[in-house]
Amino acid sequence: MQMSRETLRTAYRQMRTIRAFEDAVNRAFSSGEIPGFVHLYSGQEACAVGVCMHLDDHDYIGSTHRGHGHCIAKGCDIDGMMMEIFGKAGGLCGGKGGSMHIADIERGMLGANAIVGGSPPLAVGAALTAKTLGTDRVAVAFTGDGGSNQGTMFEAMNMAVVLKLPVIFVVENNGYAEGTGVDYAIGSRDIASRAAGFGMPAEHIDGLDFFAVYAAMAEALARARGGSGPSFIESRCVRHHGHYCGDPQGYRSKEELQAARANGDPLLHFRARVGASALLEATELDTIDAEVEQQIAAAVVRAREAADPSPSALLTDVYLSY
Amino acid sequence: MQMSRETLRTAYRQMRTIRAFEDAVNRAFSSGEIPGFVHLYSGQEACAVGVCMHLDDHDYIGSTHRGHGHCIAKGCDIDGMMMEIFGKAGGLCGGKGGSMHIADIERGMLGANAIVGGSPPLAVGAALTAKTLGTDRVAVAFTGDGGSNQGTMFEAMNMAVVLKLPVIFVVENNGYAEGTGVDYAIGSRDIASRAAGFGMPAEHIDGLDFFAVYAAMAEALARARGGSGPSFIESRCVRHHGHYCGDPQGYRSKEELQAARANGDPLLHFRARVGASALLEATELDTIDAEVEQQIAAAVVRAREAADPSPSALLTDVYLSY
Amino acid sequence: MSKKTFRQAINEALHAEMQRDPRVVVIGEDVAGGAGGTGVDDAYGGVMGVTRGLVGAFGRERVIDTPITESAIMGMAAGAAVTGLRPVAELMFVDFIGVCFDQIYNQAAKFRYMFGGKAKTPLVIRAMFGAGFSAGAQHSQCLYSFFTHVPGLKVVIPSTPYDAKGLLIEAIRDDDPVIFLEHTKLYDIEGQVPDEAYTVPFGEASVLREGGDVTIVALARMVHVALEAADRLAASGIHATVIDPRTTSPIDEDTILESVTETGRLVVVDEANPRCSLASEIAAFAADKAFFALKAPIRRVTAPHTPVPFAPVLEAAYIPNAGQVEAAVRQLLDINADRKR
Amino acid sequence: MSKKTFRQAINEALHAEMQRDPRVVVIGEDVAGGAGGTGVDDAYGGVMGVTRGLVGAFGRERVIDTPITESAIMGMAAGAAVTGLRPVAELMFVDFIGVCFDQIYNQAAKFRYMFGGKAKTPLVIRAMFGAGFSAGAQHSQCLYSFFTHVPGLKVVIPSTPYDAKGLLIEAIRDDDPVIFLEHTKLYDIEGQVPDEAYTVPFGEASVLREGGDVTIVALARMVHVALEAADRLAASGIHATVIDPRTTSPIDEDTILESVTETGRLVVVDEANPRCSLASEIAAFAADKAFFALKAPIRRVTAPHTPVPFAPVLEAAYIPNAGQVEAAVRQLLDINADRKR
Ligand SMILES: Cc1ncc(C[n+]2csc(CCOP(=O)(O)OP(=O)(O)O)c2C)c(N)n1
Ligand SMILES: Cc1ncc(C[n+]2csc(CCOP(=O)(O)OP(=O)(O)O)c2C)c(N)n1
Ligand SMILES: [Mg+2]
Ligand SMILES: [Mg+2]
Repeated sequence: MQMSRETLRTAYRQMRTIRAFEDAVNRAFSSGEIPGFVHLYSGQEACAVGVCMHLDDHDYIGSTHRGHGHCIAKGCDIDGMMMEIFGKAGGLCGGKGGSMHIADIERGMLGANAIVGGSPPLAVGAALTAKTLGTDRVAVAFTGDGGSNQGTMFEAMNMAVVLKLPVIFVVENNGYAEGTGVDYAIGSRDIASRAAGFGMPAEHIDGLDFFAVYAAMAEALARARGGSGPSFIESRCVRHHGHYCGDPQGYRSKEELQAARANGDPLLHFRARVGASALLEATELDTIDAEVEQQIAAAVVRAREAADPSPSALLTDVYLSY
Repeated sequence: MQMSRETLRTAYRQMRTIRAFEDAVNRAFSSGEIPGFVHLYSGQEACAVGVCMHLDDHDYIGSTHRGHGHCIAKGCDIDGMMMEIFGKAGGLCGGKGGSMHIADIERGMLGANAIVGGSPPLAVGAALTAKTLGTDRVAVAFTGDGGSNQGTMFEAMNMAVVLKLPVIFVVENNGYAEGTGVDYAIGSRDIASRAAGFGMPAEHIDGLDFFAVYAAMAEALARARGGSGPSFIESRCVRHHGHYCGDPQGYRSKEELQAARANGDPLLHFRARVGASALLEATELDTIDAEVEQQIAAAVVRAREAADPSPSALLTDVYLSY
Repeated sequence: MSKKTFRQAINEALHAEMQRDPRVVVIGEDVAGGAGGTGVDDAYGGVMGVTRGLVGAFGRERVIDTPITESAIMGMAAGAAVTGLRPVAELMFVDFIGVCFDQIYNQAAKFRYMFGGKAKTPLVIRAMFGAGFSAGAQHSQCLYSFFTHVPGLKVVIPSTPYDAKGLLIEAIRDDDPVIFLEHTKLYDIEGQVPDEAYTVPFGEASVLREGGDVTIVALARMVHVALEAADRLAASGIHATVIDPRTTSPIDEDTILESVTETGRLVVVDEANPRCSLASEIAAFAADKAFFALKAPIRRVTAPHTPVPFAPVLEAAYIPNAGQVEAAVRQLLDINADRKR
Repeated sequence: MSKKTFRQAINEALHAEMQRDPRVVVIGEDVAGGAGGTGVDDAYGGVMGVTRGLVGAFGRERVIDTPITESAIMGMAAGAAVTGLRPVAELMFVDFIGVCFDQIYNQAAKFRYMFGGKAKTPLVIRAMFGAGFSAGAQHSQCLYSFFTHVPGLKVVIPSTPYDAKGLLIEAIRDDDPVIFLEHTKLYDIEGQVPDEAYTVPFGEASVLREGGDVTIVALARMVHVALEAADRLAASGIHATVIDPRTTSPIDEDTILESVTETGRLVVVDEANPRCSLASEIAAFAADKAFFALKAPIRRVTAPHTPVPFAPVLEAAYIPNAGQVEAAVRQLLDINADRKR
């Protein structure tokens, strides 16, 4: 698959933005500035970016509790996201959602979701809208390996096949669901093959490799836009951090964790690949790194200094019977 | 598979009992003697009997809204069943359950179930009991083709594989779920292959052929009792009646219905088979028919004449906070 | 305007709104029926025939038969609603809510608030409910207190054909998720229903009868039970006001409170189980906001705290009846007379 | 007897009952943790560490990690219960009930009645609930009114470490399905807890403080809020009785009604949304059965009818606090004084 230098730069910038964003969130969480539960996306950047690079604002994605990467890749405003995670009035959801509920319907981001398995039926619904209204939009349902065991996931897949909907199921298999390993929880030990049994094209790909994700998504997208219905992608990646910020990860050996970070870094993979093929120069990428670092640092400062929601906001955005 | 004449006679008697029971229920329903919703099992007799002949009272089955056949095959008392369906005090559930909730825990019959997809997780639970207590009991989950699309079904299958439980999933594919055809509702058009993707042996069999069911169940049972975990059987059969008693079945062509009854009768298949191989004589079978007819007629009379529950029973069998 | 059944009224509402707005789609199990079958295409229209004729008029692209997969139905409908359709999803029996409730109360109901007001979810969920058909413990429940408890959902429970049509059209045009509940025993009742489209607003109770001695609040089928009791009471000179809230979220507290302020006595009739019920809710706000007007205890006439039994004699004993309502009212008047003495 | 946290109390109860009865098994996501992982086997014990140590003591055959599959967890537990085990199934957050509720209210809860008394379902379902951690709209709900509404379920909501241990042991020994709810903000509170096993009976409220001016009924974390309010009120000479029902199904009506009969005033504090809530239920039965003792309206202090917001300032405004309880009590006393004048 031929990609322009511009596209490559954008891909790298997005992945780097996700990484820097998560590192900043991690620091702010550790210092007590961020409330609630936070799940970091680091290690999975190639999945979100490889998929969402193909989409525009009119397409839809449904996300998970580990949703920052999907939001960024789908073009959500960085400041708005950071403020949301800090619980500030200027956040994308006015501070009412938080890390696990960032949404931006205008940009087709249908929400992070704190219910594991919550998103796939919703994404199928977005695809139904596209089909019914005759647009060429598509929907993507991101799920984790753990979430792929939820009944909603299976039902959503069958429904999508039955109604031949333009939806792409992307399962990011990062090896763990909380503290449970994927080989334990998936009886068949193979998520994509299980999905294939539902009657749609399904493949495993190396989710650490941006190019592999990008290529698989191109095919799936062509099927969806072409009216051939759903596809399934199992994207194998790693989780650099614990399940949540603060997770001591006793269920995971130190060696495995170190290896995951050392060998399982999609950014390093990308750099090696574009370097080897002389597509982009290391200095270009370093510049991007620096720019992103600045942008994220500024977002943190803005979020930190932003105003809290007014307590009266408690009673808005809902019909009230009381 | 070698079967004794005695076993064959028992098999036939059970199938005939189910058929006669359903015919009697159908008549009593039409004449207004039976309240509520009733779903007849006719056309599927070989499934229940071929499976349950292998089980004893200590094994468990979970059933569906179309459960009369499973109950009879598992050894529930015919009079108790009929009275239950008539809503009488002497019914197996004291008249509190009705057709869709006949149960007999003592005999391992964990209940008909009016929630489609309700039973498979329960059967998995019975299998967990067997495994945990170290008995050699097994559990069977009966489901319909329609019910096989329910999230609970998929979750139950994955759980059974993960925990390697002695459970056998039997999907009776009778071609319809209410008025929806199986080829529409199953995206993959293949229930057994979809199940295989969950990581267990799965096969399609001719559910009109008692011998095929009996043989498939023997294998599945050996795996379950031998500690090799779950199996899946898709048993293809037909539904002789409407979805419920009184269903005009406009969604089904007259020709198809006629063909289903003419060519899709497990009792005729059985008779032909044992006749051809000279295992049993037609007169023997005729005698069984006559005996069964009498037994069922007597059950109807007894149910008709039995006492209603006392209204005070409304408030028993439940802890009451009010 | 002509005599129509409750079933027809609902069918007309769906028809009218699908005609008016191409974004309205109907989704559910056998809402058309016959998909993948060998028979007639437009034979079914739901197990109770409520959606019959829609597939003929609007086609399978807008009258969508699904597998048995309620979580996917509700989630798909919610996802479609938030992206531009106005789905009417059918749950068949409300008893089935347990297999798909998450998509309703955690997803659809919360989008607007959780996303800071930036999402609209114009979704209607239709479901049958109620006892009276010997349909057993898993096909006869009410469960509307679940929905009424959840912020972000609107809950509609009509008792007449007129209200059913007007409230369903209102529901389809509303931008929040609405649960629309149809009592199975009401499908065949008849009433005058305009042929054209009209709306009945949410949060406005209907006062079906006025009398100064007692206020009886009742829902759905219980409205008819309450009216029967009021008739009987009237025969012995006791005059009841009968109020049907019609929607329980929002609920028209004012009309109920005003009436209680006049009568001083309140009986709430609810076919559901008693604890944390709508009957409890109505009693509770009256005990707060109409306290000083009350002349007697607030009585709830409800089903007992048991599952719905199958046998007709038991089911008849389970469902609240006019005799019980009448007795409750007489008791309140007696108690009061006692106190005066 | 020694000082223990609420978390430890629950852990001890599980430990004791698993020791006593080999049929007790613990089932849930990461209740052991580490299945299929590369680390230590006994590292996790649930996201809040409540079941830590059990897998070391009883092994993976009895402390069963599952995939993320709540319907199968609950259904499996129900099926196991009805066939001879005594499972304690963990739902993690009660907010997740929507993906598996059917297996609880249509299956486990109804077996005994629907099968004519011939089934026993000794099942305990543990779940966390409540706001206060900025966990957002889908991890902070109460939802106990759902369970309390459903016949066939028992519902336990402890507020102290002592009660938590005794009630959990009682729950495990009970032959009906029991929902056992743990408020996340209570895990770290401490109290005296006996080392040995003991039971606290269901349906017996605990009277935590006695005073003649007002009865305050509160649940779980709100018990502590009510006690704080009572302290403040006492400082200005207003004396409150504070009652914790501890179980809401069965609920100890008598203790509440007796107290209201003495004080004549009732405030119910409930962290849940207001409509069809436990606060409504308690108000409703008091408005019926203690009516003539009431000197003032019954007040409910609850969360508003909104989802739980994320931002700390909003969440703080959402959760009922001692100031609101105090104000409600003062209002009732003022109203009453007004009326006397
Ligand atoms: C219905 C439901 N069950 C359980 C949880 C608790 N939970 C949150 S994240 C998680 C693990 C998810 O694993 P996976 O899908 O692999 O996603 P990952 O965390 O690896 O991104 C669990 C069990 C939940 N939020 N919702
Ligand atoms: C959860 C749930 N959804 C829908 C229904 C309504 N319903 C009852 S039977 C049925 C069809 C079942 O089809 P299948 O599983 O093929 O069984 P069959 O009737 O053919 O025996 C449906 C949709 C139900 N009872 N429960
Ligand atoms: Mg994972
Ligand atoms: Mg079928």
